[in-house]
Amino acid sequence: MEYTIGSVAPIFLAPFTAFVINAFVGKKLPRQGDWLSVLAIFISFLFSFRIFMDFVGGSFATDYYIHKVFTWFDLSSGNQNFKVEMGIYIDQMTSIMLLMVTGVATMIHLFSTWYMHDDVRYGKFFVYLSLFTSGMLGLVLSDNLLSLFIFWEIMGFCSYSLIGFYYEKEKAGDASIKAFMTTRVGDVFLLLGMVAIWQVVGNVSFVDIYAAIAEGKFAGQQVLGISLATFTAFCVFMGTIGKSAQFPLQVWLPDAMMGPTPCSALIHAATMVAAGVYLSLRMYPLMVAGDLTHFIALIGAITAFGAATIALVQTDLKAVLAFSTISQLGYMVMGVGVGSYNAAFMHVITHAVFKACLFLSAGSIIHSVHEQEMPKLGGLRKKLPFTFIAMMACTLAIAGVPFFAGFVSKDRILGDALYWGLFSGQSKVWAIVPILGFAGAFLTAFYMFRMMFLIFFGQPRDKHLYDHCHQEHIGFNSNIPLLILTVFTLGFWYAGSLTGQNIVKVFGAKTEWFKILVEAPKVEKFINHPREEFGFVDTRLKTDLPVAVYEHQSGFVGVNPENEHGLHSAHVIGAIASIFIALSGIFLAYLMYVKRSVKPLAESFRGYTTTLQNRYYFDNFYVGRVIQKGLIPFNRFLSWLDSGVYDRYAVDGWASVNRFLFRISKWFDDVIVDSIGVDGTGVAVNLMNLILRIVQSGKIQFYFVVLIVTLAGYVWTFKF
Amino acid sequence: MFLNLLFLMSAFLTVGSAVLVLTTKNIMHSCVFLLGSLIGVAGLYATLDADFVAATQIMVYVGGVVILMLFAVMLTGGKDFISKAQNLLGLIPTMGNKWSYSIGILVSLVFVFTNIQLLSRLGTMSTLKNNGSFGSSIREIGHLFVKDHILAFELSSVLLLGALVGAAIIARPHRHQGHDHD
Amino acid sequence: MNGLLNWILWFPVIGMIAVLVIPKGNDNAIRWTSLVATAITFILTLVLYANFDESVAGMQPDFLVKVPWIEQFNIFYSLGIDGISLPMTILNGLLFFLCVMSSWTVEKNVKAYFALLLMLQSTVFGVFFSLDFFLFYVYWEVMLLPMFFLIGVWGGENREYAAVKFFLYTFFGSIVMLVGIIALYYATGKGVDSFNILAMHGGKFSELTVTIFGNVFSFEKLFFWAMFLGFAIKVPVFPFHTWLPHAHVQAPTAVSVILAGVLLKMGTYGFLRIAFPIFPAASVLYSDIIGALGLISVIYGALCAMAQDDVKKLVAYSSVSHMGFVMMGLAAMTVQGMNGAVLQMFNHGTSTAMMFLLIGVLYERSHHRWIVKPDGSKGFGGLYTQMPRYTVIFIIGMFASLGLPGLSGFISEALIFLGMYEKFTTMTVLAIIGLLIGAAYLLWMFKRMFFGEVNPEVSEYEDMNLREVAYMIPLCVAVIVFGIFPAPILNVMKASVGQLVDLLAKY
Amino acid sequence: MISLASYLVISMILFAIGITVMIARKNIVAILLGIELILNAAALNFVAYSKFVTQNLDGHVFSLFIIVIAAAEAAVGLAIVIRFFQLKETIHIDEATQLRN
Repeated sequence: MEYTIGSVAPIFLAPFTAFVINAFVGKKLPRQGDWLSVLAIFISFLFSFRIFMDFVGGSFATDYYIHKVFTWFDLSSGNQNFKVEMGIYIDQMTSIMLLMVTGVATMIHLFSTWYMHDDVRYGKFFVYLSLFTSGMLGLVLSDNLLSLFIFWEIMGFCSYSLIGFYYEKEKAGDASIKAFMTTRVGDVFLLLGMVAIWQVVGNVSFVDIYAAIAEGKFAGQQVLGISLATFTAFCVFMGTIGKSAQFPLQVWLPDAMMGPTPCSALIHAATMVAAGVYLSLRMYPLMVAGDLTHFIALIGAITAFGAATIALVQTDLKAVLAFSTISQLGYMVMGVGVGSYNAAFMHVITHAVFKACLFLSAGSIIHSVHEQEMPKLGGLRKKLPFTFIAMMACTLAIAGVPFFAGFVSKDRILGDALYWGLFSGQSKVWAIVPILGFAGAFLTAFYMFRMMFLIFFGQPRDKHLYDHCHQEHIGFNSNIPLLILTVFTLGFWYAGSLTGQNIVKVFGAKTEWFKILVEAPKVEKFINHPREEFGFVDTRLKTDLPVAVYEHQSGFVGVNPENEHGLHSAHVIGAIASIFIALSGIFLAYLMYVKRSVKPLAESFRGYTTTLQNRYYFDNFYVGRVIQKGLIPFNRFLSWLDSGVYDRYAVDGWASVNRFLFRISKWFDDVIVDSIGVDGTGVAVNLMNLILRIVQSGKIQFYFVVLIVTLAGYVWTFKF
Repeated sequence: MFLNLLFLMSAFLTVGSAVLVLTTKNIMHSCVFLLGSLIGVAGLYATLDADFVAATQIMVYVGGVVILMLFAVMLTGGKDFISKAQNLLGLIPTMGNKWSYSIGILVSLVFVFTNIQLLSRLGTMSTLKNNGSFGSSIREIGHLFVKDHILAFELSSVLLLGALVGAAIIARPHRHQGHDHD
Repeated sequence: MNGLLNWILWFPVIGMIAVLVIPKGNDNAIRWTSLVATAITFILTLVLYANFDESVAGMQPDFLVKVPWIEQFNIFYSLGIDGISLPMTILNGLLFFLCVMSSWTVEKNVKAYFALLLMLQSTVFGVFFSLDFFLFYVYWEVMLLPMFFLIGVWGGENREYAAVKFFLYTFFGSIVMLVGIIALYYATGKGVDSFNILAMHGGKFSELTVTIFGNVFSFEKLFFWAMFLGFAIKVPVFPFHTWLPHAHVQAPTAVSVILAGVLLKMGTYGFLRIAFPIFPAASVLYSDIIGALGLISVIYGALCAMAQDDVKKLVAYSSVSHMGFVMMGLAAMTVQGMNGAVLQMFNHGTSTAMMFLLIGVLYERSHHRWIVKPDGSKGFGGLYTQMPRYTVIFIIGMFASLGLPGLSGFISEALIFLGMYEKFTTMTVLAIIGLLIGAAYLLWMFKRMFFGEVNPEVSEYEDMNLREVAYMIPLCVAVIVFGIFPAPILNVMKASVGQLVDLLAKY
Repeated sequence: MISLASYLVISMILFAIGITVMIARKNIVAILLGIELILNAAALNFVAYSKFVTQNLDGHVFSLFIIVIAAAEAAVGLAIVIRFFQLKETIHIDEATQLRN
């Protein structure tokens, strides 16, 4: 199949064009142009599906990639050479990611046409939605860090706008700034890392970076006292921390629920936060070269566990989901850290599907009840049966119950982490990572089912709300998207072998296709790769296409990946443990919130609950301490120093010295020049007079002072 | 001996009164102290055998100028006598403030040092002896006025006349403004 | 094509004369005349762009003008254009055209206002075209005159102070520069062409020494600093920046736009055209200091901007910050850094012009510029709801200013970082902080002004009218188009910039 | 022994005090007082020099002229003061700013 501008660019260009058209003339179109956005994302979906079939359906080998570039601008002249190239990079991971993003985004677009239909800024929402998805698709297609960064920031802008969508609310403004600035902290580091990489590699395209790592260009160099590889890897990973809301920059994501619910779905599932993990996966060879994997695993584990604890006490439905996102992202990052490359990426995909579904379900609930405080809900499963089914499936998936998508990915991450932490022969200190992971899994099962029980089970706690709840709306754009997504929360789509022995052959591929196809880039392969022009014609010959070779592999690239036996036993232990943990979490939630035989958490751990409700005081620390007590007073002080001291005394003081000199010259002018009768010496003197007129006070005593001093000066100078 | 005594007394009177002119708050008192200072100068003239100048000094200054000033003060100063202590030194507005005093003293110090610089060159001249008195100088001076300095003499008379007339005109309130102020 | 530069240079003067001839009172006639004059000038600059030969590194041979002016001192009326001055020329043509449109509401002494504005345009063109040092200096100085009156007569409450401050500051710098020019005049040996800027290029003075009070100084180092001072005040770089907030706050909208959009670039242009090529060895030697001052400007300007309650002052400090990026790019002396710096000069011109024009639009409605009034209450609030069209344009301008990828500011800043990294690693790391704060103050300002409930005061404001939208659109287009396709500008400048980088690379 | 220097020193002190009065005080009358002191210092110098240096009476004549001029000046000056007071109701020197600009 050909890879030309005509067959690849529409994936990005279709939503982008929809954005441009809607931005300018959207208000004049019928239905404010929503159909254009939906159509555009569906076109992207079709093109992505074609690529997906190409790669996954068996045309290409597992390590095949397509890399095509075109020149963006060229600064070469004289002896200087510098040019910036853009392009596309498509491999198995890209193709899966594209399908996920377009698929989930299509559902979200469809759902939005129902959810937002009575909003005053209906058209505007679709403008941002189109730009957001086009940004994500551009990011996924990018072949280099620069264009990745560009789309990365465009997404940041979109999230800023969408979070601040209800701009009448002050809080929306605060939340949007918080989101943009917190991710920006990571972004500037990413930019720095990119600049540093550019210096070493001469380029920032992924293939060149891989080749440079293989050639050892990163070895032996130092930046600011640490090794170059570590420095660049850290900077790039900071981008992930910011974008994927990892500890300690996790504060923005919970506030992002200020935006409309479909936009939360987009941010939490398909686009924004997935981009961070995607970057870490793309740059995985650099993370290994920079020896940063332990750090990454630790950050991921802390995030996964910490966010799960905070989610325990949230009463807002969307806040629970927001913290569950942070926690799940922690698992993905942990997966990257422990070397569970394949499983981490699989979790990106599965999480995107069920988290989108969860948020859309939440949207459905909120739209029907107009309330998102869980203590006021209850017993809704009779009123919203389809939403209940969808949400239940997703909750089972996120809790890690077998046969659901969350289990196949999260279980493998936990298994790999267990092996990495305990059996791979490294320091036992790192056992903390799987321990936190498993603890987080328990909490996840617990708080998700707490949410389910509070919303759908028991008696309605607020009778008035319950009575006013609309009966569920059934339509292609209200709950059909939910049900479509629900179908894909089942595990067999991703791992055929779990459900049954090569029975299901997804898209004509072999079973366990996911596990086989996605693998960490083998950097040696990229040395001396050819440059291919991205144009309207594909220059490759059909015969160049490689033959697909499928072989079973673990997908684990962490410490000692060859120890098959240890890995296998770790996986068995991990699987049993995580099933047990998930079920016990669900059971505890059942006891607490349905049977009510165990006291709810808030009563048992009162002091700790306050800490959790304040989210470990991170927000207070950043906003209250660092910004309000630190940065802003410092700025005020600096500004005062600038205008009140430096400008007033150093600069204007110098001016008053000059003013004094001007007075002398004014006196000189009056007494000597004017009395002799020299007049009108042109523009310069006129200007001088203008200035003098402003500065001269006319105080006779001062003239006398000047007279005496000048006379004394003459005496001292000439001494007769 | 008498001469020395006279010199010392006159010098103290001159300088002391002048200092008081500077520091007294009340402008009326300042005028009175100026009187003392001028009398002291007259005494100094006397020690220099300039009896006619000394007499003129007393007559014109003490009898004329200072009286004139006292009148001016009385005509104008009524309001300014009321002390409106406004700063640390407890000075009244028309007295000046610590800044103007500092600048004044600074400038006068500059003058003094400059003057000392010049005076140090007069060492040779100051050794000249007092070669006896002129006797009565009135006749001599009269001759000088009508011979050598006749032009200046005439001009000064014109000046005096002009000053007299001018002062009268200036001080006279304008008719159309007079109602506003009287 | 020979006379095109002459036409561009003198057409505003023709317009000025036309404005002066129109009898007082015909305000609309005066406005239309100036609009037509600036429009034609802008079109002429576009003609210049169309006929520009991208492959020529030096001055474009087709456009050179050289006529003897004062023959006794070998002073020539000599004009030329290359890739560095072309973007500035187009920017100048564009911004004046838009400024005339934005000045439609000026009611005080309309005739003098537009006459001075046109005179200012001509002098700014003169600075960018001059190839003769004397001519350059004359334009550089004469430029102060209309600026002085425009600020001093049509400015805000404190205009005299600001005008005098602006005048004295720049005058001081240019006098020091004059010393340098005279020194160069004598150093070239009073030959035939001793004021010719191009003839001095290439480090011809590195061997000379100067004796002052018995101390021997290197000619190059000494007079590099003289030039540096003159240009650094104009930029303005950190310790010389204090005139800028005053001038901006007091100046009328159009003058702020010109000041930030074009006049500041004259400083950096001076480095590119004069200080660097004439004193390459000293420039390379002191590039650390230039870069460090640029870095301080970036961070200091950004931090100060964050503390401002006056939105115009905030943008003024942000100019200090952005021009600091230009200085860092210049100090890097690499092809990426230099190109980035020149591109940043252009991009800052468009984005900051947008910001100032937008603030002007708001000021016409509110007659104040407080984000937070001195008594602590909100100055604005809810502008988003009240003025949606205004807000969209404001968002574009603001995000271009903070360097959002996809808008123009990003590419130039990224190029500057790329250029700097090799030479100033630590500084690059620190400059990143400036980028972060740069986003913070703008977004914070935006939040305080646009979000929230509509203030009762704000509820009386009308949205932008057609004229106001009309003069914002070219800038919006420039900001977006050059954010996606920077090649049209980069292509014209790269040969000239590359030549300069090659020269500096030898030292 | 009374020397020329002692007269010059007294004259200098008188002059210096005159300067200080002129500069420091804000009352116009007081400034006139300062001027009188200065003029006296100058006249004293004339007389002293005429005794110790030139040894003729020209110095006396000059000091008489100074006295005359001082008288005239005082008359005119005080007239101005009175007029000023009529206009401004004060004799604070800093109020005398009409010639400014």
